[in-house]
Amino acid sequence: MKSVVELFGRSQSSQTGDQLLSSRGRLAVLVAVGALALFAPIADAYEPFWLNMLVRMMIFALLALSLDFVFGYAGLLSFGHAAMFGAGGYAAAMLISEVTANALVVLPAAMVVGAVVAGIIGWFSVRARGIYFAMLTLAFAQLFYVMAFTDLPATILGVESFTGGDNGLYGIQRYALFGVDFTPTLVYFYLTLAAVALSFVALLRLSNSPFGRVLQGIRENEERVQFLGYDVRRYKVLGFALSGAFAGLAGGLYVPFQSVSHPGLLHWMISGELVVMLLLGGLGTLWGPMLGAALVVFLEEQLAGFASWEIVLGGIFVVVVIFAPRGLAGAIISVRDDPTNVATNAKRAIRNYIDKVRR
Amino acid sequence: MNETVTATASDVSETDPILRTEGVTKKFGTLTAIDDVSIEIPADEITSIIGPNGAGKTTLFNLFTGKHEPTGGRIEFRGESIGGLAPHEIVDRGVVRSFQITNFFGELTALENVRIATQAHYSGFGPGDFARHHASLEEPIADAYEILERVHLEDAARTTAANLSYGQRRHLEIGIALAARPELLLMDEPTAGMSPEETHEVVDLVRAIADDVTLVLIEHDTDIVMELSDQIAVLNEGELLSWGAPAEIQADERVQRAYLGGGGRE
Amino acid sequence: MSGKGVGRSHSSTTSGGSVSRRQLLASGAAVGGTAALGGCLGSREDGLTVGFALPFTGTYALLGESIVDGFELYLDQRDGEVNGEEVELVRRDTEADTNKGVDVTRELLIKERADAIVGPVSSAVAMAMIQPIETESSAIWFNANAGDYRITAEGCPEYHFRTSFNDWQTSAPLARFVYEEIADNVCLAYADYAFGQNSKEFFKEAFEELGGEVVDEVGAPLGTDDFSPYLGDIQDSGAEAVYSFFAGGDAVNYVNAFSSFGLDEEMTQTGSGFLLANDTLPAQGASALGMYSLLHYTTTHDSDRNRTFVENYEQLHGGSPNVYACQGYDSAQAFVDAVEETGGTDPDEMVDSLVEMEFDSPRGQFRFNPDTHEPIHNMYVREVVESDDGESVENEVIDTLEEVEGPAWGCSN
Amino acid sequence: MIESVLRATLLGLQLGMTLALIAAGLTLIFGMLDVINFAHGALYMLGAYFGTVVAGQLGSFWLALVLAPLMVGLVGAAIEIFSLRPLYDRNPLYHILLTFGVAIMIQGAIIEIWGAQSMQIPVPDLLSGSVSVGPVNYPVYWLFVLAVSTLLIAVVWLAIERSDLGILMRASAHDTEMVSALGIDVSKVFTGVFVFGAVLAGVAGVLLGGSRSVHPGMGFGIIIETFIVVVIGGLGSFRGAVYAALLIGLVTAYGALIAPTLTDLFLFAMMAIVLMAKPSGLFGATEAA
Repeated sequence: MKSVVELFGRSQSSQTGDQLLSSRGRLAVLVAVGALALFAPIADAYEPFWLNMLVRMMIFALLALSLDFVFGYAGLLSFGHAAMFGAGGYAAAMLISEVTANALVVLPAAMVVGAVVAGIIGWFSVRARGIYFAMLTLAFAQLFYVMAFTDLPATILGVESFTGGDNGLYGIQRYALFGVDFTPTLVYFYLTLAAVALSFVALLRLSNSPFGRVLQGIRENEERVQFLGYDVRRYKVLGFALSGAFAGLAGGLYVPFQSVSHPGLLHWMISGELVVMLLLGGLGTLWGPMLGAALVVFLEEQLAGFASWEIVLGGIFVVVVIFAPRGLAGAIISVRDDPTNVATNAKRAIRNYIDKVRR
Repeated sequence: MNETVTATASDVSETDPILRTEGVTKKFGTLTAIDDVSIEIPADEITSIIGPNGAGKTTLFNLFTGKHEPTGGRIEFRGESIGGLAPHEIVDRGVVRSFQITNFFGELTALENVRIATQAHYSGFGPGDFARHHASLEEPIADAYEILERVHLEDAARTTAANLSYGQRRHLEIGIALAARPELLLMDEPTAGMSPEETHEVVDLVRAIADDVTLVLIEHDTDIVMELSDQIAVLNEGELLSWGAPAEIQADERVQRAYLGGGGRE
Repeated sequence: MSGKGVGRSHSSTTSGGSVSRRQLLASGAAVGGTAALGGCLGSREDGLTVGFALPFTGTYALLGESIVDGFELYLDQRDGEVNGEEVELVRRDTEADTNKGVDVTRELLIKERADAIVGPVSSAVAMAMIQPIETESSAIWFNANAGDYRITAEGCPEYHFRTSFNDWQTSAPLARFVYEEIADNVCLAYADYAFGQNSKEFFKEAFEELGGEVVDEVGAPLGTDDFSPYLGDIQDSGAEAVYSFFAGGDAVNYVNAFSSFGLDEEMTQTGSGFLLANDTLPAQGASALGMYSLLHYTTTHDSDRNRTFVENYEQLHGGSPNVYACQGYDSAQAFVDAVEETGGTDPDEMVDSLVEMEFDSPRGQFRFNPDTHEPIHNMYVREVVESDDGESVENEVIDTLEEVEGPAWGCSN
Repeated sequence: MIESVLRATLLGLQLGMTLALIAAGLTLIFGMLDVINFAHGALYMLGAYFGTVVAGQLGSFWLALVLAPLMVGLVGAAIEIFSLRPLYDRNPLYHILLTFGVAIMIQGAIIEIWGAQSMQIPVPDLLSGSVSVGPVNYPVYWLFVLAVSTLLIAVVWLAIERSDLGILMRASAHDTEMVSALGIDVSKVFTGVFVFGAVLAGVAGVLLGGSRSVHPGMGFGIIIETFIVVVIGGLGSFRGAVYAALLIGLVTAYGALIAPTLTDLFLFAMMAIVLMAKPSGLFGATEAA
């Protein structure tokens, strides 16, 4: 974790005050990572299943993070991020079962595959804007889904099975690296934690880089950025591909953990849920969507027992959109800024709502 | 109106043209927005484009800057065709525009607004552009400060753009355009909606900029146009109606007719 | 009980090798052997835990509920106790989703410390469950519905016991009936996904071996709403009979369209039992009349054992049992018998007990193939007829194929 | 062969017209309210379920065909007034999340009330059986569905083209400010459009509920198909949606004859190509001109 401190430390010393994450926020992230790392052995001893849930929360947090980088930060609403997630997952499944279980080979490969798929989708899609961009990414992702489901590549290549069709590729082993076997969930937890933490640092860094600033400029005012001499399309495609790399990484972590890669990973419902996680968490903050993802995974887990969990989950989405449009992150920030005003704010939100309904 | 005025350098100016068009035409579907316009913009001077609303002034700007691709004709910048190039390629060659409606990054500070522009000259897609922190870009930031001083915003450097006063915003708008290092700066109504005092400041600023940048203005305020311009082009219904020094234009009957008689389109 | 405790304490430190862990389990059982040792690891160690990894929402919810109902019925008849220990039932919803299936399986194994897993419904989920169950190797897996033969064929998972059926059993054995009683030429119509393809292939192989001719094969994507283009192909094939594999909503849409288009007047419809099952027949109604299918359980099957079962089921749950309920019921029988015979829940001892087990099921005599852990049971050819009250339709058993077994899929001990 | 093509054509037309009923609402709601209504599939599904209830309780398919869509309209009104109305000044993105949440809630409620088992709306004897259409036998009910949906689309078409309300609707699709400047209560128009879209989807639900299985997955199942229609037709264009629905219906029906597994692939590829080459939709421009 030393590098994390170093990286944070340097940007902290910079002059400008518009950091994506305040120094207090960075401390919070460090504490969260530390707490997770310390909590894991306790969980393993007391209730190993928690680890299982935590790993999934972290992987979806990474996926949400990757989408927030292009959506919240660069303004590209991708409704097809499942394609990169699934592509990374399938790549990992194939590599592990056919070539090697070495995490240092497979995970970067999953990132590359995610980036390539995103690059292809992005190259075709970035010309369109707003909802048209979203629809294009949806169409492309569904193309990938149908291909995986019908195992079209196998037909084209003339082999018996490539994606494994509707059953997918199953029985995938977990990683091994330098003699360490990641099969025990506790070990896999640390691998995931490290990958997610490093990804967070990397994407935070990217967001604050000159490149990231241009992306942010594109979100706020695409035309202006163009007339400053930037090749907007290139920036968008590259931003999208970078995001895809991290989505691919999430897939590469998820598939060996679940032991199976299947077409459902590429389905638009995953992309849709991801957008929900982002809005729930708070768009454009990077950390908010991670919280949102963790919350959705947690809720789905906890509500699964109730017969009517869909009503509750859907209800939560509706209430959040109406009353807390800035999501969890917005709520946390407003409480931090002024804890005394929570009640007043809530009252105002409700009055506001009633006014608007009556209009 | 079949009659087309073709202006040549010898008619109006002794300097070589920095930008010239030859029969440039732009159609949107069945509508002809710019009709066979041939014009030469002399270097190092101030040229104004005037005309009633809907005359095609902004469309002409959009053709110059690559927002639209011409349907026909040729646009040359320093003797090289730029018609149909992407906007960023045209900016790279030195043709930059500023906007009528203030067009910046509201959530960023004034300094950062300008820095995004200056940064373009230092960074691209090298490794450092992904890994460095944006605040560590010393040269672009120094450039940005310099530009803020030029547009008299040095005191507002840390103010978020959305919080600037109206006049300040227009200054920032010009600053951002300057930061793109124009050789030719196309300014879309730099004084629109300003108080007389603010207008005066901007006029001074425009004069100062004109010292080392060729300027083309779209402007409604006739007094400012007459005061600032070395030459004036008059557009009407997409055609070049008249072209010449301010005094000539003032005397041109067709211009008066177009302005007074045909101005009812607003 | 103790075996499990010992095994778990090693689970975080032993590295992946399920063999070594299994040995530990075995040695643990040998040393401990009684319920006393296990008790110290938390309250869940008291009593037995059965985890249901089944869909309780979505299209397959009815199947999941029926399996649990069947399981509960058997436990109820045993007053909810086995060997004097209470049986706790934990339900987890797979939503028929592969990832969710893995998650809930892990939850049941690790968090709930289930002694047995019952489920799932869909084969894709079952494929994904193989790894977690074999890796933990802490519970017996009663596969109460997922029928894809590859669950067995790919690695012969040790703890996997199919208390339901496999796709060979619900397709191939029907070939002889069709060939001898209906026609020597058929058109095959199937849902174009793994299970449908398997069923079609198995039937085709068997039918051709008998000398029959497959005139045409028509695959429709899973979830097809309108079958008319496919019905056109089926009609154009000119075959005298059709063998189909469709299930759930597809089966309803297919059978209804088949009759609406009047194809039932030109050719005889046959299929695997899921085409005309208790969960589809109400929506198919009169359209299904005169169609033949093959399944291992039929509510109207005429035997004392089944009548008792149906009566008890109706008493406990209201409504008559379907094939899924029977599969749940038999899962409970197998589980209870194994626990009683081994006097505990050591998975390896239970495996040894299960491979030799034979019991009386509502479907007839039931036992497992010791190598494949696949069921050996009767299959029934049924015809859809009007019910006695004339209000609805039901299946009537017209032929019994005894002790149907099927290939060994390369498994041997 | 001829028989197959004829049958596929009839099916394609029927698919197209019913899809048009669903897509019409989606595209009008987008055009006027600027809302991507993810709950539209759920409204269609509600139509089918309400249809089974009315037909089952009152024993009349015909009553179901009238009452169920009106009930869906009521649900639509509630959704619009209580959840969408407070959000119109927000980024359209939030509408997606909101309607996504509403769709999940409706699906959950349906499972809660009716369970997950497949159901079907009983078709009256008058409409059961099949008749010969040229060389093929075709179910009477399917022809009925084709006729009713075509008739409805024609009526809606005329209403939108000719009536004041239609002109108003088209006008506010282009410029809501102008409409409110005319002194018209835009929020009432919005509610009206949403309810109208919901009713049309409800009709489609009842009609298809008689020929397809009615189950809780049908809402999310239809929504993407409807998106394809709306995108290819041009977002916001009613005419475009009708043409595109017919196109998609026929492609689906013929695709099933030629290469069933590739049909979906082809549809998504079509959607992508239209979005790249002509984002205003294949049929969008005619209306704008």
